[in-house]
Amino acid sequence: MLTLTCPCCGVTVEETELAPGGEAHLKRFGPGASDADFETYMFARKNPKGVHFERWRHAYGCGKWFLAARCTVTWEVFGTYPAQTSEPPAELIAKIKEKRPGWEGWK
Amino acid sequence: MSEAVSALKGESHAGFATVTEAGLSGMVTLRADLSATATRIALAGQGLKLPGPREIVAGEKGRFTAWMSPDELLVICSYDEAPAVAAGIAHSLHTEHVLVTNVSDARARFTIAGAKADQVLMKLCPVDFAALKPGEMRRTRAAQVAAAIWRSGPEELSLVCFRSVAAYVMGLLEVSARPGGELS
Amino acid sequence: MSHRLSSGGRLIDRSKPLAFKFNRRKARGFAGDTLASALLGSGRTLLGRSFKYHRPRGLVASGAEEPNVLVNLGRGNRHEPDQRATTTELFEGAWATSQNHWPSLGFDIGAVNDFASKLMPAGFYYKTFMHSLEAWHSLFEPIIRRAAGLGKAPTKPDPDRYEQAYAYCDVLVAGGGVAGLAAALKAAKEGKRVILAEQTAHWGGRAPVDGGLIDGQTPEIWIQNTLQALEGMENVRLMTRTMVAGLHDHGYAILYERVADHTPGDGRPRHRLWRTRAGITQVATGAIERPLAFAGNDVPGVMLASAVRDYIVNWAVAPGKRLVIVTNNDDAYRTALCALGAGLEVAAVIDARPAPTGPLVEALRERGVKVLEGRAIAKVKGSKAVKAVEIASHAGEGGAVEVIDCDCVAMSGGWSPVVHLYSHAGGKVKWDAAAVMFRPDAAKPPTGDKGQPIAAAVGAANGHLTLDAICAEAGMVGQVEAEAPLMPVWVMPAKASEALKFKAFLDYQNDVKVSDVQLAAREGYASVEHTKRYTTLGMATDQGKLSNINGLAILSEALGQEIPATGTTTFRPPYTPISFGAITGEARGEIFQPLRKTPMHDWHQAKGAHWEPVGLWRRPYTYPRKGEKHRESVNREIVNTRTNVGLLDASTLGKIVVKGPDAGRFLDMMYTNLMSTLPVGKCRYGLMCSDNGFLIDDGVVVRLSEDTWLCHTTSGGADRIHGHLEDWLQCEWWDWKVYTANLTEQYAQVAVVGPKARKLLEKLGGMDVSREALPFMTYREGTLGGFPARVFRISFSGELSYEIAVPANMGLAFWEALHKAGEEFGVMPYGTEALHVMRAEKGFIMIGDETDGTVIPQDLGLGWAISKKKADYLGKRAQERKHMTDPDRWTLVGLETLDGSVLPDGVYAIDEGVNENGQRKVQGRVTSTYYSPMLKKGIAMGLVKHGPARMGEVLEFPADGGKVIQARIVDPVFYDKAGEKADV
Amino acid sequence: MRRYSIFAVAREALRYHSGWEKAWASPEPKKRYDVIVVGAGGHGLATAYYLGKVHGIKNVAIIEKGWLGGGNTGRNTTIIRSNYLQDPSAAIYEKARALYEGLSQDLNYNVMFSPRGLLMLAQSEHEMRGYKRTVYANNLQNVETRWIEPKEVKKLVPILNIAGPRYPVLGALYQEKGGTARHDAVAWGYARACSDMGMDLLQNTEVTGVRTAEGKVVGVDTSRGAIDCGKLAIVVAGHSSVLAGMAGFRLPIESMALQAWVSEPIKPTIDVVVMANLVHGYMSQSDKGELVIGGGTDGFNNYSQRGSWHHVEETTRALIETFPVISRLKMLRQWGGIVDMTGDRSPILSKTPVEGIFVNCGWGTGGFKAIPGSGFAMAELVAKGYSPLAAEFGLHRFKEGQFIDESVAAGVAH
Ligand SMILES: Cc1cc2nc3c(=O)[nH]c(=O)nc-3n(C[C@H](O)[C@H](O)[C@H](O)COP(=O)(O)OP(=O)(O)OC[C@H]3O[C@@H](n4cnc5c(N)ncnc54)[C@H](O)[C@@H]3O)c2cc1C
Ligand SMILES: NC(=O)c1ccc[n+]([C@@H]2O[C@H](COP(=O)([O-])OP(=O)(O)OC[C@H]3O[C@@H](n4cnc5c(N)ncnc54)[C@H](O)[C@@H]3O)[C@@H](O)[C@H]2O)c1
Ligand SMILES: Cc1cc2nc3c(=O)[nH]c(=O)nc-3n(C[C@H](O)[C@H](O)[C@H](O)COP(=O)(O)O)c2cc1C
Ligand SMILES: [Zn+2]
Repeated sequence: MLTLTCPCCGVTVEETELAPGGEAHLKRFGPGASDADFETYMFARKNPKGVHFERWRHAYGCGKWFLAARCTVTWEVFGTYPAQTSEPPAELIAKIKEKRPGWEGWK
Repeated sequence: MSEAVSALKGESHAGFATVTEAGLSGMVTLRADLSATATRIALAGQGLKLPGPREIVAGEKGRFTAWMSPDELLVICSYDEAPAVAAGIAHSLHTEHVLVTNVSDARARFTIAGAKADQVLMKLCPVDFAALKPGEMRRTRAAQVAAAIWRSGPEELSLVCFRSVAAYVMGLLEVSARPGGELS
Repeated sequence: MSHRLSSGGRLIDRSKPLAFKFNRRKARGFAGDTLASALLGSGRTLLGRSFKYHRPRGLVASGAEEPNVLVNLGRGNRHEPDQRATTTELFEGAWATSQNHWPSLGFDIGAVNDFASKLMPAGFYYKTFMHSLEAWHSLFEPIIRRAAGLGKAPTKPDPDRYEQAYAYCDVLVAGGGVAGLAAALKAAKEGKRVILAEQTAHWGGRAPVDGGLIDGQTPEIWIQNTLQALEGMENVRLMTRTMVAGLHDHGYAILYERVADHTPGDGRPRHRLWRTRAGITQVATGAIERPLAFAGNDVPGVMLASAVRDYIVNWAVAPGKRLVIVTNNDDAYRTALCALGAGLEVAAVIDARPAPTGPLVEALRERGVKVLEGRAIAKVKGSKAVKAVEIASHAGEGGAVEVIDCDCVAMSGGWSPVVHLYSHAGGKVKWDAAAVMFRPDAAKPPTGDKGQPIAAAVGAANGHLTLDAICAEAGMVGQVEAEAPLMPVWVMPAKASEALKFKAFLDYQNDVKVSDVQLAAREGYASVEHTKRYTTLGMATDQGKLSNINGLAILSEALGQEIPATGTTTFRPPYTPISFGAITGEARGEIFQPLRKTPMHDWHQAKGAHWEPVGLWRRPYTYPRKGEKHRESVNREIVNTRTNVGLLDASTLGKIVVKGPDAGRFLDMMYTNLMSTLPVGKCRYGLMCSDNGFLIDDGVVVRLSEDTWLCHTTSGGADRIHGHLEDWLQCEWWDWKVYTANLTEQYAQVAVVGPKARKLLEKLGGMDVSREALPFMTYREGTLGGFPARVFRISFSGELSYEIAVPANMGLAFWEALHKAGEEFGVMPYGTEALHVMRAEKGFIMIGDETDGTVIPQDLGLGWAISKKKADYLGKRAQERKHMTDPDRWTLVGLETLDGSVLPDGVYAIDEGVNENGQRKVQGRVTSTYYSPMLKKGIAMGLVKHGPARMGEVLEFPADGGKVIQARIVDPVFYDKAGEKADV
Repeated sequence: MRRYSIFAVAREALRYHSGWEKAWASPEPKKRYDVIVVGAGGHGLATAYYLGKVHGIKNVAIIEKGWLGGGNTGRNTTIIRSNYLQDPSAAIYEKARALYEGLSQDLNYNVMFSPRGLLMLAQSEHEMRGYKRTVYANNLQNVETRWIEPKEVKKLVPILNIAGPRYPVLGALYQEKGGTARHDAVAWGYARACSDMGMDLLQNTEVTGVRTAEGKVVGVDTSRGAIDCGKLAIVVAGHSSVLAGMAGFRLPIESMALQAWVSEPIKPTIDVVVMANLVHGYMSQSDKGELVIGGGTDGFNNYSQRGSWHHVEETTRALIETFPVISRLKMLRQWGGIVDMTGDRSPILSKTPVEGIFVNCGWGTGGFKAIPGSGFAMAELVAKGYSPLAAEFGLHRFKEGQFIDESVAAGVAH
């Protein structure tokens, strides 16, 4: 039963107040995109065993989506940040690199 | 407007705390840029203050403003005033990108009163009540439905939920407040 | 014979005798007794039967680790199986029966299994009963099933209530022994918020029984003082009868409080589950003594040495009159001393160690008790009770050198820290070869959200077995007799013969013996996890609290590897079993799930509505009148609506407002149609797809003003679709200026439908609802009959129809006003089924019927609702994929049986031949099918390959009982094909 | 290999069972195998078994990072059914169910397949229509199922609360030949048979890399060194994305926890398997007597074999509503597995972008029942490059949009 801090209202809440939303930072492909790009967008998932960037909605709270960097093995949470961005904040990346030296990056 | 009735018509149960459906209350949702001066002015026009994150602040005439999310406020007033309050805010902000809407009928409000009022909600909400300060509104879950709670008096908590689940929430509160279920 | 001592018993209150029944016979105990101590005190030692061989069993332990004595507790609706006698507090009138035997505890037919035990080693069933599936399923398996299981399931619903609560603390201390009390006090003094949970009804753990001094005080005094200090602190919550059942990720601990198990029916909740979020959990759960594995170690009367002294000291119960102690360590000598102190006879101490020395050993020798060195029990004599023990050299194979008569054997194989909680969320344990135990590895604790430790172990749970070590760890001074090292003993005697190992039990409840573990190793089930599953070692209700370490040590020996190479099996919650009732909490009966109610809900109920669940709502399916079948009332409702006027409670329909300068552009992305061009005041039917192309919702969109749209969704869809809109707004087009609000509950909505609908509204008055003022597919706001109302002229039935939204708090009044005004027009309410039939008569699709998550709008002939002009909308790219543009996709048509009957729901139209996998080919299926009371025949819709191009063709639908129904492909609009009725 | 039988057991009884040989060998890895199967779960082992048995390919290694059967095969609720709606699913699950019927005899290992019958309760009009549709579909797919009315449901499951109160049971989709099997035995039985064919079971050996040359697989790196192979079958369930990553491609898979729990053992109380999908719970009773319970998956990516507690509460709550008498029973143990959820919740049996590499994964919450059928089809795919049973489960479907969606009829897919 994990806990996350909603970056939009600053409160630390438990999983039952949240709704999970899968991998973060997917780039949408629409009409005109190749079959391969569209398939990648829709289905190909990194699903890492380790540091993962994911979407959560503070469903029983402010209703906002936000993003989290979390380890899928230990559940350690490196940070959360608002959803209005196409890549993780640089400080967060730096923090993860420091904690997980061998980490291959978020892409 | 005499025909309006609240979801549970003021139903009340006395257990180790008293749980009561608080009857009709006026509520207005405002979605707007909360940092804009225009927003502050529009609120002030209705005797309302701008709350900080997760705050609920009293304004004039027994009105309150509660912070719901970074771009949403909830105004609480009397049921009959709500249309006018909504219209007033909307009017004041008519040149801005905002959404103002009366939601008085979409909600039910409860009070939980008594020295052990906290214990009723400790059974239902994943919230650390020892850390819930007066003036703070916590949006959370009451068992299986969304709820917003705050301290509305020295020994009283208020809870707002959706109207359709009012009977469910009353069931939760009544069961949780049953004598013999005190937590300390 | 076990018996009650005439004095002593620190936990019992002799002034409060209690009467209870065991196997229907009267028995007595005292307040403070457990069911176990009371039974033992009343001279009963044969108390249960084992799982597999039905061997006679008695108590081995005094606490949560007891594997043998589980009883059926209580009668009638308070009956509960598998209740552990050692953790059941005695109460007046308790009713217990022993389990797993027939016809009686003393004479159990099932015990033939014991004689056949040689044929039934671990895993024998994998090697046998393979004659045929039939024989297995009809013959062998039923026998196995009947023999297995322990207690009987209740047959009546549970009368008790349960509840849950949330708790938050900085420090959770699990276990209220010396270590736990000290840890709690320390944290409390530092100002931390502390919860101290103790599973039993009393504080102090083992120390009051085991003795010694803490900071110069006796344990009893020290405990009292410490408790007093804790009780006075506001930041501490002390909880007895509360077990920490599990420690989960991010410091989430589940505490199981047995509030009223000892006072059944007193009106309090029986159990309470505390979902506790703790900064750190101090695991102060103590240690559990290990049995020794010798032949006959399961005969009633063979007990853990510590349990023997617990019974004597805590409850003044002597497990026997003449004891033999068997040990590999000094601690068991305390039991001998304790027994002597209670006036019992200690026939001998059998110590596997060659030359035991030390203060405890000497103390015993001084009392004249025989200490047999380097000796072992070869075998216990007796079957339903201990009669004697055969003594052999521990180093040998078990040749008896001596027989000692006794009626109780107290055994001690050393201690295992209770590391369960430390391990639940991933903490690791390490083998301490010197202390012969797995103990928590402080370097590998379970970690939390910041990577920080969420558990630490203290006291015996941390491997500090003696009071001085426990005190030292807690910064106190403890005094206790020094103990010499223990000698690991996994099988007794060390080279025990096959015959002896065949009766040397490890897992008492599941009848797993030393020989079984060795067999598993021999057969290659070499991983400790394989051994566990092959032999069922540790899988019983005690979860191997007594057996796991002995088992894995024996496995290691058999594999010729060190114990750490074998490792432990995984510790999983709960620590001891917890009731499903507690897990459920308050969520039962009326509040099992939220039941969403429209403002008119109670009216429907009062009118005898037959309900249909729709999401968490309940909607009236139909309103049967007295004597009417559902089918009849549905037909009546349809006919009345189509000839007079009908009312539908449509409040559950989703109503989402979308507003802002970019709202039109946004809705153009969300809907397949063009919404930005919708004129103000007009309505348009819209379709929503997922970005994967499939149709997910539909509804009428209304343009309320220049920058505001109102989107109606399906009843089940409101929250989901609102979330969907917000998702795209917040995460993809966050720079677009759009706000949404879900106003579903703000309004009660009523569909007023039928040729007399307008008349009815005109009678209410307040708004011009004429064709001119309010044409089809338009919207107006005003008042009706004094109610503030939004009126939409939309139709889902093909009739003249108005959908009217009023504030929810006036919903019921409005609904009643409509009924009253409509009386003269023959108004009647109608339910969802009539709604479904009428929409089907019109060929309108229904989300969930025509769609099932695999259907795209193109399949449904809804091309007209898919804008060709738009560059993009959710689902557009997906709908360009190969399979979605396949001309062979099944498409919507109407279907009419040749004989006018109603096609069964969900039937398939067959095609010629079979596919590669031998399955009959199909070419279509029925998606909705009804009897049309207007047309007086069956009508249906379906998806058919090349459907619309095949009008008039007849398809075959195999139905029940080998019948094949023929139906013709027709236009899906069955009623008012010209569409004249709605637009009047 | 010595045959198992009651006579063999009796003979061994005379000498304290000292003469039993190892069920499977633990050899040193060879330099090269024709086929390497990664993952000794049920699907990997069955793939190897049918490669040998049906296609005569026996120079095979099955590489397992832990103990064989220790993945989801060793931690599932053992429900076996084939009452799926879509043709490809019905075909492969029915093949599996049929193979299960003779599996004990086939493997000479009692896997305790127990066709005790399986009910999927309909508790809403919508579910009722979905299940009736499934029955009609099944009848054309050679899968024996039928719709039964509440009265018959109650007869089969007397402890069921048929009247609700919240969701009355409107009937059920009944597969009389569905049931359960002893999950560990399935893995062990296949392992023993594979070993007997001369295949190498390499336990405690982790594949750490996939070696390719010119777009073709040539071998794997393992914790015990490099091993060459002609073909590679990746059959690692929750770890499929990790292995795909080693081979340089991504899969439409997310790994999540699915939890299960058991009650304390009790005397026979419920004979059939019952699934109540509307409220998200299912329950059966094992031969040992414990009630075996599960629900839906946790919602987030997770490789920890632990889940979140609230799912346990939700499902237990649903089951007490369905079976009120279990309220006073106790939960004995709770655990989780890492399930591989695909974009359309149906499995993948497919070639991959790398020549010679095949994947069998995506069984998610429901692959135990498929083990024999999946192994059979996968072996054919690996051996011949095509299998009719696997044809529609290829990766191509995610590009073309030809999904196999079962959620239509049942919310939960166990
Ligand atoms: C709680 C639960 C309940 C379920 N209930 C049911 C049910 O009732 N009915 C049903 O049909 N299905 C059910 N399932 C699903 C079913 O268990 C799985 O679909 C099935 O067991 C998958 O088998 P598998 O062989 O593909 O995977 P697994 O059994 O998981 O085997 C994969 C193996 O690959 C190994 N591996 C991973 N990475 C590597 C590597 N790098 N190198 C070497 N080896 C590696 C793993 O250690 C593992 O042993 C359930 C699953 C769970 C978790
Ligand atoms: N000399 C020896 O060989 C030896 C061996 C073991 C113990 N001891 C004695 O035992 C005592 C150990 O002190 P301690 O405080 O570490 O342990 P303890 O056994 O005295 O106390 C542990 C307490 O934790 C409780 N508990 C266990 N699991 C729990 C759970 N999950 N939830 C809630 N409560 C739980 C138990 O009921 C018990 O009261 C000392 O007196 C020590 O001398 C001695
Ligand atoms: C069908 C089934 C029945 C089980 N029955 C029991 C049982 O009776 N006792 C027990 O301790 N565990 C039982 N388990 C759980 C296992 O002990 C174990 O928790 C599970 O296989 C997961 O492995 P792990 O906990 O070692 O990770 C059962 C598991 C399954 C799949
Ligand atoms: Zn928030």
